[in-house]
Amino acid sequence: EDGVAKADTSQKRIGFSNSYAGNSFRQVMVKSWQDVATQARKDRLIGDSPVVSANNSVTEQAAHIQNMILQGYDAIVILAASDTALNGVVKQACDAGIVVVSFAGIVTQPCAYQVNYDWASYGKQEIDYVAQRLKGKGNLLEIRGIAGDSTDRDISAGIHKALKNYPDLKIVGMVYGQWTAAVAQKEVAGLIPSLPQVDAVVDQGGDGYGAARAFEASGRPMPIIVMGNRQDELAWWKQQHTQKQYETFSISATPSISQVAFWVAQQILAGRKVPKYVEVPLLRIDARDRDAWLADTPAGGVANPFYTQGLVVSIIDANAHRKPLPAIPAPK
Amino acid sequence: MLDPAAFVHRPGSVRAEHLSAALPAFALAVMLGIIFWIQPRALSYFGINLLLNLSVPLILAAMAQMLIISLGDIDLSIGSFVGFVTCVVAVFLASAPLLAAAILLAAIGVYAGTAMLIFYRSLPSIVVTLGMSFVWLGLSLLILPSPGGLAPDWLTGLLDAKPPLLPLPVWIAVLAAACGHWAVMRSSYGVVLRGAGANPKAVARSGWSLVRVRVVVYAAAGCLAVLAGIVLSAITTSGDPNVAPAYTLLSIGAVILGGGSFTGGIISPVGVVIGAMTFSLAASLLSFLQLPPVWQTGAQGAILFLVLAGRVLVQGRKP
Amino acid sequence: MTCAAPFSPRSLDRGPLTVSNVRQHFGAVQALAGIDFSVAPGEVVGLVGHNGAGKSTLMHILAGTLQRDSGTLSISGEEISGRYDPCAANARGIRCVFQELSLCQNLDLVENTRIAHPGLRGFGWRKRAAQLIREQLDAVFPGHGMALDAVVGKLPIGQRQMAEIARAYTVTSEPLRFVILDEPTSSLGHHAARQALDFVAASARRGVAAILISHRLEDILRICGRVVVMVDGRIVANRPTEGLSRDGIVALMGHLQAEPRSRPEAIRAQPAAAPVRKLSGADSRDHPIEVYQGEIVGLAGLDGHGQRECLRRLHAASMKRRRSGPPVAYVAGDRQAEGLFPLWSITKNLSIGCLKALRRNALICAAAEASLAREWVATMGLKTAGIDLPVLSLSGGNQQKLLFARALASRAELVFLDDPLRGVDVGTKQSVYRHIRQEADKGRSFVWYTSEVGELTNCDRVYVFREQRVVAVLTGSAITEASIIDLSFRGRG
Amino acid sequence: MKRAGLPGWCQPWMFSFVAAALMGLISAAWSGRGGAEILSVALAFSVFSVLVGTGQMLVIASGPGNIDLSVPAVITLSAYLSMGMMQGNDALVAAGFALALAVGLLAGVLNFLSILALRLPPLIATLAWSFMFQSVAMHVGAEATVKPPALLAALTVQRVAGVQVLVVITVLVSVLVAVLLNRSISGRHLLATGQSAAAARLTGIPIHRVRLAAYAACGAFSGVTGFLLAGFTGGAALNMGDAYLMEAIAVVVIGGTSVAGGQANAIGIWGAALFLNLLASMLNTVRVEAPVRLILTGLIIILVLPVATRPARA
Ligand SMILES: Nc1ncnc2c1ncn2[C@@H]1O[C@H](COP(=O)(O)OP(=O)(O)OP(=O)(O)O)[C@@H](O)[C@H]1O
Ligand SMILES: Nc1ncnc2c1ncn2[C@@H]1O[C@H](COP(=O)(O)OP(=O)(O)OP(=O)(O)O)[C@@H](O)[C@H]1O
Ligand SMILES: [Mg+2]
Ligand SMILES: [Mg+2]
Repeated sequence: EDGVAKADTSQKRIGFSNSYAGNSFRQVMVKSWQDVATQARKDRLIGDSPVVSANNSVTEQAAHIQNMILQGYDAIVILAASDTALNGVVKQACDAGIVVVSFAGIVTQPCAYQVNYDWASYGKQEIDYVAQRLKGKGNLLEIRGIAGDSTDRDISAGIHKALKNYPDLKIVGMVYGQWTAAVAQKEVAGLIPSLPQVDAVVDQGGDGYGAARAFEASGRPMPIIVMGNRQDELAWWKQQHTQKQYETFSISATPSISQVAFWVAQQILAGRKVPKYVEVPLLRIDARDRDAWLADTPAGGVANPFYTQGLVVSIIDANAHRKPLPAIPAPK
Repeated sequence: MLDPAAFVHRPGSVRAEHLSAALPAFALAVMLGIIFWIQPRALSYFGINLLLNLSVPLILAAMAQMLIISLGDIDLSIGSFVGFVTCVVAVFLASAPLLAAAILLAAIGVYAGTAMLIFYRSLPSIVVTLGMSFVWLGLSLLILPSPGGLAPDWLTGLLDAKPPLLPLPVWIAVLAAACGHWAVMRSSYGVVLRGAGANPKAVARSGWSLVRVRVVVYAAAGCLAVLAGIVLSAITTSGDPNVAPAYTLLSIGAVILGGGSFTGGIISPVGVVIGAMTFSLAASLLSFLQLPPVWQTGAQGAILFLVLAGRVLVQGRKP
Repeated sequence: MTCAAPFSPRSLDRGPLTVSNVRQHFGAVQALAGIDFSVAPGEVVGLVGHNGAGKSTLMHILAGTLQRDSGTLSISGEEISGRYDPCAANARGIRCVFQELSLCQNLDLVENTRIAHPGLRGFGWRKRAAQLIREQLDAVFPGHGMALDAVVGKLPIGQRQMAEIARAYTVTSEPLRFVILDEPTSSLGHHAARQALDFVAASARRGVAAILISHRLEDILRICGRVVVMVDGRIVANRPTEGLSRDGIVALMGHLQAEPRSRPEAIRAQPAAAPVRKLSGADSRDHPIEVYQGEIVGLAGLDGHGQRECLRRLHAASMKRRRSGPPVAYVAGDRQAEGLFPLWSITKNLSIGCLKALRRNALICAAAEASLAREWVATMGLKTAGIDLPVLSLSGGNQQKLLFARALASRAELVFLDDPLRGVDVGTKQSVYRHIRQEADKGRSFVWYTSEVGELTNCDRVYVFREQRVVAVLTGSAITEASIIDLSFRGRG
Repeated sequence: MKRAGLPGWCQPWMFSFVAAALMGLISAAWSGRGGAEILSVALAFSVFSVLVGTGQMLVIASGPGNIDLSVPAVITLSAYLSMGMMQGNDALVAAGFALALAVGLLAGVLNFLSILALRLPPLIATLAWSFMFQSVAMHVGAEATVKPPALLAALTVQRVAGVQVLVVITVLVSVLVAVLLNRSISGRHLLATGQSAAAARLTGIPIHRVRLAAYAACGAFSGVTGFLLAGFTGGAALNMGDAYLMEAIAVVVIGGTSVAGGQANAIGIWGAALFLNLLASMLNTVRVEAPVRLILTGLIIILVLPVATRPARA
């Protein structure tokens, strides 16, 4: 069963329903999809594979999915605006015999395949790193994402669970940064004056640079800010490192997870048996790989590995056999 | 209150007026035509059902917004209120139906209370409802910290009904338009409502209690919004605090698109229903057109322009 | 549904409507300083007084739309002690036609009738309401030709006024005993005004009393048995009209006698000079309208025969050529819809017409603005407690004077008058006529549309309209009320 | 007309400053430190709300129904175009500013022309344009944030003698707008048009040109905001404008401008912007959970502000 399924999928159509395209991360994600889809079409691995983005509106996305059902797609890949609100339409799609793959933020409807990160481990890795650097004692600022979002809930739960192991790490402040540098900067800047010394900032990606700017403006000593793989974060980290020996690490989801979902859908259509839940490794960048990733990431963009069919199949294999996930190789 | 420029006497032809009233309907028909042409499969009982069932909650929300706009007010909280209702439905309706009903009734009461607050303190509704939007979002997060819950099966089943002749969403749209038209345009109390929106002083001088009119209107709007939330949670089978923030703007847009005006008293329930369907179809038309992702957003704008550009043709250059 | 207080109409047998020692003040302004006043059933009482005398304020108190500061009110022998609001007034048979019209512009006449009658509901209400208002309109204004299903905002102000008068006399469940008419004929043409007055008089004979407020003293003399004169919030005279003349009332109001009208015999404009504005007629057989410098041109005719549209077209044409032609100004008679800036003070409402002249170094000079306002308030005799008060605190007639002042204060050489003296008191009218004449002598030209035929005798030339075209041109001493009325009915032939 | 119980100089909108101060005091008292710092941060961020609010105010004041929903998209678009043009080059900062301004002006003009020519309700027209502007922004390179030149980034946080330059300039702009509204011919024309378009037209005011100017000014303010915001937050990002849709409207209304048009208050916007900023940081400071935080935000906006500001109607 393992390995690449080879059945002919050149006439199959995969629709991608994306909940939101209004930030750079999502733009890269859509672009990654288009890149891999174009390539796959050249290789006669797929037929048509269009993208439709909704405006962060569940109802709009649900309408898009319903239209895809109407148009008779073979598979629908979903980046969902809500992990439960699409259940109704996903069920309709499954009932119509369509393969549904949701990724990065799941759809709880059991008939859908899920391609996702272990969000809790995101938080755990942050806390473990910070605890090791601070020798288990210090003040933390937590930057969360959007209230009511399941990803935000899962990462934060991971952070708080990991914190139980370090009783002397204390969260002294918490803001919602909406995964946006500008918002994070504003919220953090407004909070800093009323905080005691902050030793580390744990966040959810996309907000590290904003926090750094807020701390810079406040004139406070710079805490350890966990970065989120954005080019500006890596560049800032590198510059701080050269100037002041600043150390941190960077972790985040990768936009190209859309490619993983693409290949998973393609493989299912090709007849491969795939587990209902496929975990994808988070991209963690430590000091030694920083410069390589930085060089590979376009200015203002996000570190974004390219997932080949082979790499994705090995991820599927690892999931099927509960083996450790393959590491994402750093760029040369 | 009224922009008098809109009322300067100009003997305009009645035909042009009727034509412009029919425009949104025409635009909607054209849009449907394009969709059926691109995707003939959509032209079936099943297809139309799929195409239109998500416009049902928007129609209800837009009718609620219409009532508020008819008073010259505006409701910026309707999106988060609908989200709140879906949470209540998903969390409580199956396990504790009485509690759910009580909460929803209380929520309608809050709507009515908002009306009184706005009236007695003569506050701008825009600020009060903006504040309420935070309150509703907060309350829904309190009930349901992250999306989940499950709408009861009987509710989900209700929306799967297959009435004869036309699919359920079409029936509901027609019914909503007819009831709305009767209640607001034909019934004797609807007259008072529209009068109070345009010239509250005159209505008060005739002995009507303005505060009562407002309370009734807000409570009715609350009921419709509750219905919208219930239907939405039936479609999505779950609750989500952030399910419908877009409804705030969409519902306002639908009212205006349907021929309503912010100046109060000028509304058209039939137009609103069509406006709401237009908005929800405009978004899904995109998924048929297969545009490059970057231009999908812009295309929605272009569709809006095309839908409305006909007004110039019908009414001539001068307003 | 609306009227909470149950009230049995049987308790009011025919007793009078009486107020005693009623006082009302707005901030520092004492609008009513102790009024004693009474109307018997079936009586028609005229209420006159200068602009800002407090007439409308008194009517608002009677109609329940304003809560009096002090004083007692009794209706048909019943002392009103508790809350008195429009509902209570309605239940006791009191109706009001307000000076600032109170129809809902977005509704049609049938629906506006419904607003006035809580009882018009249930199945078939629309039919009943339509019948009610149609019958009433036919009764008051036979041959009115109004469409019941037209939105009120689309009706010209005259028709709106007609509709409101008719609506006040419709009856459903509540009785009809006293009708308050606050300047009901101010926008009505000659013919419609007569119809309205005759109807009021006829209704009085059937027992419906009326209080008629008007600045058209002929109206008062025509139908009122008694006249009450107010000056500065007090009643200064209360006597039968029997044996009273127009000048007599004017004297009671404390105004000077109207001077005998003097007017230059010849047309002042030399036909040799080019007209400052010319508008060709509807077709080749129609008469073109010409306005020469320093001339007062009147547009006459029965209401709705095209004279107001002609004024509008002339104005629009002048606005189009704003840069080449002479500067123009417009005095709107429909002050609420087309004249006032309701959020502004008196000063700002006045200065908006001549901001350029008030500019010092790019900014408007506050001192110059204030002195301009003070100057015109004095010139026009505007009754107000301060120039920085909101414009809506002015009485109706004073608002109209303000619009007039705005036009005259501007550097306009051509001024369009759209029934500009709606609701202006007699004394002020005389002074406005004088102003117009003075300004014309200085070289300004006026185009004047009015619903009051008498006013047109102040013109140098009058175009008489019938069925959208000019049927006659009168000049100099040929301009008399009788000849205008005659021509408007008959046309040329 | 005058409100009972308030002295003449005391206007309702002034309470937004009082409420803002209250929020700041609570934060300072709770954490026991940093009153001045809290204020300074709030001022720095209020700049952007005030700029977009001022533009929106001009549009809202131009008459009932007038509103510009394209503000967020214009912010984003002008930020992308100007940052893209400057490419981090310090020498081009002035040119970038001019470009942002021009983009904003053009956007405003497009907004109004479509309202006029197609006779659209402003809400729909500006919404439709905002979709298009957003698409153009995505098209010009939205897969990345575009960095500002170092000079611009430095200018936006520049302090002279401890005072933020940008704040001072914006205050001056607000004062200028306030003066122009009350004491210039254009200002009077705008307010007159907003109160009664028919009366304004008969008075000889070119109401179309007045409204065109209002929309263009709103676009210009948004464009400049995009330019400065990109400098301040370290780059043009696709969703940078989103937060300013509701904020631009809220600060205008809370600041004492009437949504019915014809009346505007440029200074009140500062009070409203400070209030909203300090309210958010106060709630962050006292550390309540997200749901409670939202509920409190709403209740405070509804109750504290307007109720403190206006006695019941007469
Ligand atoms: N709401 C108000 N606020 C302040 N002053 C007012 C208000 N209403 C009326 N007044 C003042 O009260 C006085 C009486 O006004 P009222 O309207 O009763 O006059 P009027 O006799 O009806 O005049 P007109 O013939 O011009 O209609 C005027 O001086 C007016 O300025
Ligand atoms: N009868 C009318 N009633 C109401 N509004 C009208 C009427 N006629 C025209 N308008 C509107 O009034 C406005 C002013 O028109 P006008 O031509 O006087 O000004 P403008 O075009 O802005 O000036 P300019 O040509 O000098 O730029 C326009 O919006 C026009 O559509
Ligand atoms: Mg009066
Ligand atoms: Mg023009």
